[in-house]
Amino acid sequence: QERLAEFEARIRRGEKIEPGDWMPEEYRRQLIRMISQHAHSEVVGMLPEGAWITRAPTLKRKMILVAKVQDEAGHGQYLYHAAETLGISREAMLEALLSGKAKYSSIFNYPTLTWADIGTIGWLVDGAAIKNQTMLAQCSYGPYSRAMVRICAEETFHHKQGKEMVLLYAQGTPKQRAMAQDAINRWWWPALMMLGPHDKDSPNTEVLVRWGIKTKTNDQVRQEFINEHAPEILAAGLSIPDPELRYDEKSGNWLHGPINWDEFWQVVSGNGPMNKERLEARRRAHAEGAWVREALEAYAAKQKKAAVAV
Amino acid sequence: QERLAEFEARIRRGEKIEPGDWMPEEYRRQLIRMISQHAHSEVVGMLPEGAWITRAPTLKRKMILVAKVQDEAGHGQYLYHAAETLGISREAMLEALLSGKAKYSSIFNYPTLTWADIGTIGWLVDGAAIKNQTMLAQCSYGPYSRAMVRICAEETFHHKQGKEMVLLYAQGTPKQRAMAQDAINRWWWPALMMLGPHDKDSPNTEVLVRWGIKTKTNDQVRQEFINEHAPEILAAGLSIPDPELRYDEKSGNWLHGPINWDEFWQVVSGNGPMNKERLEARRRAHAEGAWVREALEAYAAKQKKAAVAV
Amino acid sequence: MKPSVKDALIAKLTALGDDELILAHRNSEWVGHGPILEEDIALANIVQDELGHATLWYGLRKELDGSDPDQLAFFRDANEYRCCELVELPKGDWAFTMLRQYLFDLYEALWLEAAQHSAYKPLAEAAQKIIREERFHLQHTRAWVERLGLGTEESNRRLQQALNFQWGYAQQLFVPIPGEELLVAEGIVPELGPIRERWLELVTRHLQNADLKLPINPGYQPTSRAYHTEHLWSILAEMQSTARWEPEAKVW
Amino acid sequence: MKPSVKDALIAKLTALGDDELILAHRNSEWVGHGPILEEDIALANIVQDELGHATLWYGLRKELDGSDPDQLAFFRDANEYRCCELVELPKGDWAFTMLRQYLFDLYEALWLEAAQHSAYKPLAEAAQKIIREERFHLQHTRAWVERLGLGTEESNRRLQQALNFQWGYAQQLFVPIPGEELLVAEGIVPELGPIRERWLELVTRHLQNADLKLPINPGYQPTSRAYHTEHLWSILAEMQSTARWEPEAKVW
Repeated sequence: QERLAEFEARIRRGEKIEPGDWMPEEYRRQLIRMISQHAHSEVVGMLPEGAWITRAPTLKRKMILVAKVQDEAGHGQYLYHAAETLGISREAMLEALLSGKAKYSSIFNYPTLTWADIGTIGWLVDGAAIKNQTMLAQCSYGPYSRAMVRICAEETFHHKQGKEMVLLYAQGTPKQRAMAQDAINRWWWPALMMLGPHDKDSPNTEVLVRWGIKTKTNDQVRQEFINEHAPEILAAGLSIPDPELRYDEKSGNWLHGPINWDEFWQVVSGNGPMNKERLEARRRAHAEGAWVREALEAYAAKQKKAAVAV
Repeated sequence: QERLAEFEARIRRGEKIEPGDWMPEEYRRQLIRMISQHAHSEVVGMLPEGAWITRAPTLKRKMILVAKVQDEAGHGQYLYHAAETLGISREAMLEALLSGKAKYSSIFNYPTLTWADIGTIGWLVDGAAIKNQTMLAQCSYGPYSRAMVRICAEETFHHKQGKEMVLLYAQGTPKQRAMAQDAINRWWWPALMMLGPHDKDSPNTEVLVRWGIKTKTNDQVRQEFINEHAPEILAAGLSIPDPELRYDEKSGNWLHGPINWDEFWQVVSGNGPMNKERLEARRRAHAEGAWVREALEAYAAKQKKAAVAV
Repeated sequence: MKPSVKDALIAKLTALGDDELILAHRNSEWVGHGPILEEDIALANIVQDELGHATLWYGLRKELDGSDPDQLAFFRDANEYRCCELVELPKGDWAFTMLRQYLFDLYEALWLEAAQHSAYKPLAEAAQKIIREERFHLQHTRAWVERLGLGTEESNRRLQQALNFQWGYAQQLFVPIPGEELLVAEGIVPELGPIRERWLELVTRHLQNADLKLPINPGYQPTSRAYHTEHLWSILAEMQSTARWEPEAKVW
Repeated sequence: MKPSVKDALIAKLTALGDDELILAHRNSEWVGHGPILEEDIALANIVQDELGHATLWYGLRKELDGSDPDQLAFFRDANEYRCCELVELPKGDWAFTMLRQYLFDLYEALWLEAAQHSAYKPLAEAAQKIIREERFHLQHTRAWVERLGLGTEESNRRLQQALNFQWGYAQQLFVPIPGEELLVAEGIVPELGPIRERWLELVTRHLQNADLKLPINPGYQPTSRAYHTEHLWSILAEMQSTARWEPEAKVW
């Protein structure tokens, strides 16, 4: 009780909690859940974009895309490390992902159907992620906060590249324009949804805010995202697939129409267009890599033995 | 000795030898070798053409190609049956193919690189095969002879379709013409070689002719092939990659330049462009089909048991 | 025919043709790689029939709007295709291919049976023409489902895995296209609801007899033929590569 | 530069660029599917470097004949490509990919080392620029060959199988292109003979230390970059699909 009071006081003073420090079990549990979900999202997120490396239309775009997907793998790596500081192993986290127990961002359960999806994911999906991550960079847990600072910097770069692509295609040939519009049509709503349910349907929010893990609610972050992106999309001459979207002079906000939460919960509970294929791809990679990991272990063991013998 | 004399007399009289009849071991051995090689050639021959079913340029061509490859599978089936009448099992023959012990026609160790290869294979490769098969339809062993009659009829159809395609492309756009010429350039020599080494280098020929398995030598069959196809290719406005090729007024034959037998023997002994990939593809299909064949057996056994129980 | 009905019929014929063409593509990937030579032959047969059906449906569309079947097949982009997602899925193992084929064949056989009475005569005739082929396929794939389901533990496991994966996708076969209600009202195509009921009944019985369990959670059920899997782009890149390599060609 | 030398140099730069581009394509198929997350990162790194090298070689060609690198990559047909067959082979398992990469990296590192002294300054500078990256790749793939060779029976078996398959193909790396002797005579590119000798020596030693046997029969050894495997058509169908989907695009 006393310890909890002290812990909450530290958080109120804006101190960071570090791995060795005392923390409530629930704080640890929530962080493990969030960080590992976040890590899984980076790893699963490699799939929808990675599939287009082989089909990028120029050498430069191909190179940029490989670099981006590589960054995602790197983010996965930092985040697994950050979660490990809370006493869970990477194996345990992977196991939870492959068994379907752990979640990852619902957005990666939508398919990438054309090259314009690559630009749109960079612009909208990374754009939404950044809003969330900027908030999490303020988080009370030191390792997560520091990982977020680093990740945010790279994501900002991806966001810029994605936006540049979509704007370019919006000015391009009729086929390019149509492709860009189609991508916006398909990704707009999923991007809004990926920021999570409305505050009233988000039971964890209160405790997360109190412990300084989150500093804003889902709806606040979503509003920031819309306020930035809606006017930019419209300015590019593209439309947004929300007939009720409008600018509210009073609040200075862009107000959106009702979100199809039924679709959101379907996707979260495993029934999105790509849930099966994504998990299947991860499982296959893991299973087909088993002999490689065994060989590495056997090799390392032999090396160790040889070293001892000398 | 007496039996051998009687056997050879039957052959001289033009009688067919049938499965139950007495035959010299060497006759049986040579036939098993030839028929199983021929069967394997049909089965392996499905691969170079089959790969283009997914890329055929029209619905009609796609359908024709599937039908053709299906015919090849069917030929493989008859021929395995014909060989089985000589007392060898299909499993034993497949085993010999997959282990690399049994041969198949060297021609299928060349790659199919463009769609024009499909036409060219039909015209030149099936054209060469038909010359050989027409001769074998006269063969002294009944089941082989009858299989050849049936196969020849179908091959003649493939040959016609192949020729029609190449002639069409030779009259087509510049890209189509170039594609057709490139295919002729690549397949001409392998087609000549597939009819086997010169008579002087073909140790089996003599006994095969004596026993009525072959009624013509390799060089005779090759000459027939060239005499038919060379003028047709030239008439189509295509060239033949043999600078020494010329018509000999005296004999009425088209005489060809020296054949690169070194290449032929390389391919026969396993070093052709596609030997490894072809065998690998067959092995993979066989290995990946193992659980299916096991399931079939298990199912059949259960059905039998159930039938007995009733 | 009213223009709205004609448009709906064109769209329906396109969807019918696209299903057959893409399924034929996936099946043709097996040719030369089957588990038994006899199955190479049987599957090549199915592929030919499917290509024949695609040609027939596109041909009926041609009668309505003059569009060339080869142009439809080889010069249309992925976002203009109207196949269901089930047929786009990679061929997988033999259990995956046979199960998909069974689920599709039964749907098609039931649909054709009903479509024989179409008020649009060319469609009725086409259905009468191809129903026999379809019954033959069905017999073949139905038998395979039984054999694999009741074969070994391994074959049952693989078939069950395929079923878990495909079940949700298969439901898209019964999602009407936009405007299909107009065609139903005119008696041009059969209503999908009753076909689905019959299909469910037969499939359930056959799968259960083959020791398989219908998945409790069917997973994703696609609701529009305007969207596709990530595979369709690659399928078409391959399928259209020769035709698009020389678009100037007058004849192939 | 004499026109014949210039033509040969253009052809050589094309071959160099094509090898890198197609190898990068095959490696990029692993991204997101690697056996360990760290290897996804490492391989993505190699892919980027290879794409960088391809861009560099095509760029040098551009200085000579003004051809656009993206046009070369995305609008050239398979029969105009001049990559070796080794880089076209499907990615296979991890042993296949790592072995190919090792055989290629060592060849490339040795070639670049010698090419640093090219009489053609842009080429010498390019070689100096990228040799460090290449040494880093080599270190990485060299280590993998050792680990897999000395790891488990399974990993040794797989690596040996990859070696048996690739050995003949790898020899094509040392087949000069038509006219290469002109470039060697002018000191523009290094002679391949001595590079091959050094390569053979190092490869043999490293493979033997990793418990592998050089195949007695190397199998097919391609002798001309004008011919390709059956895979190249499909690689390009996929790789060029977006660019060719909208050839009117001014910018991507």
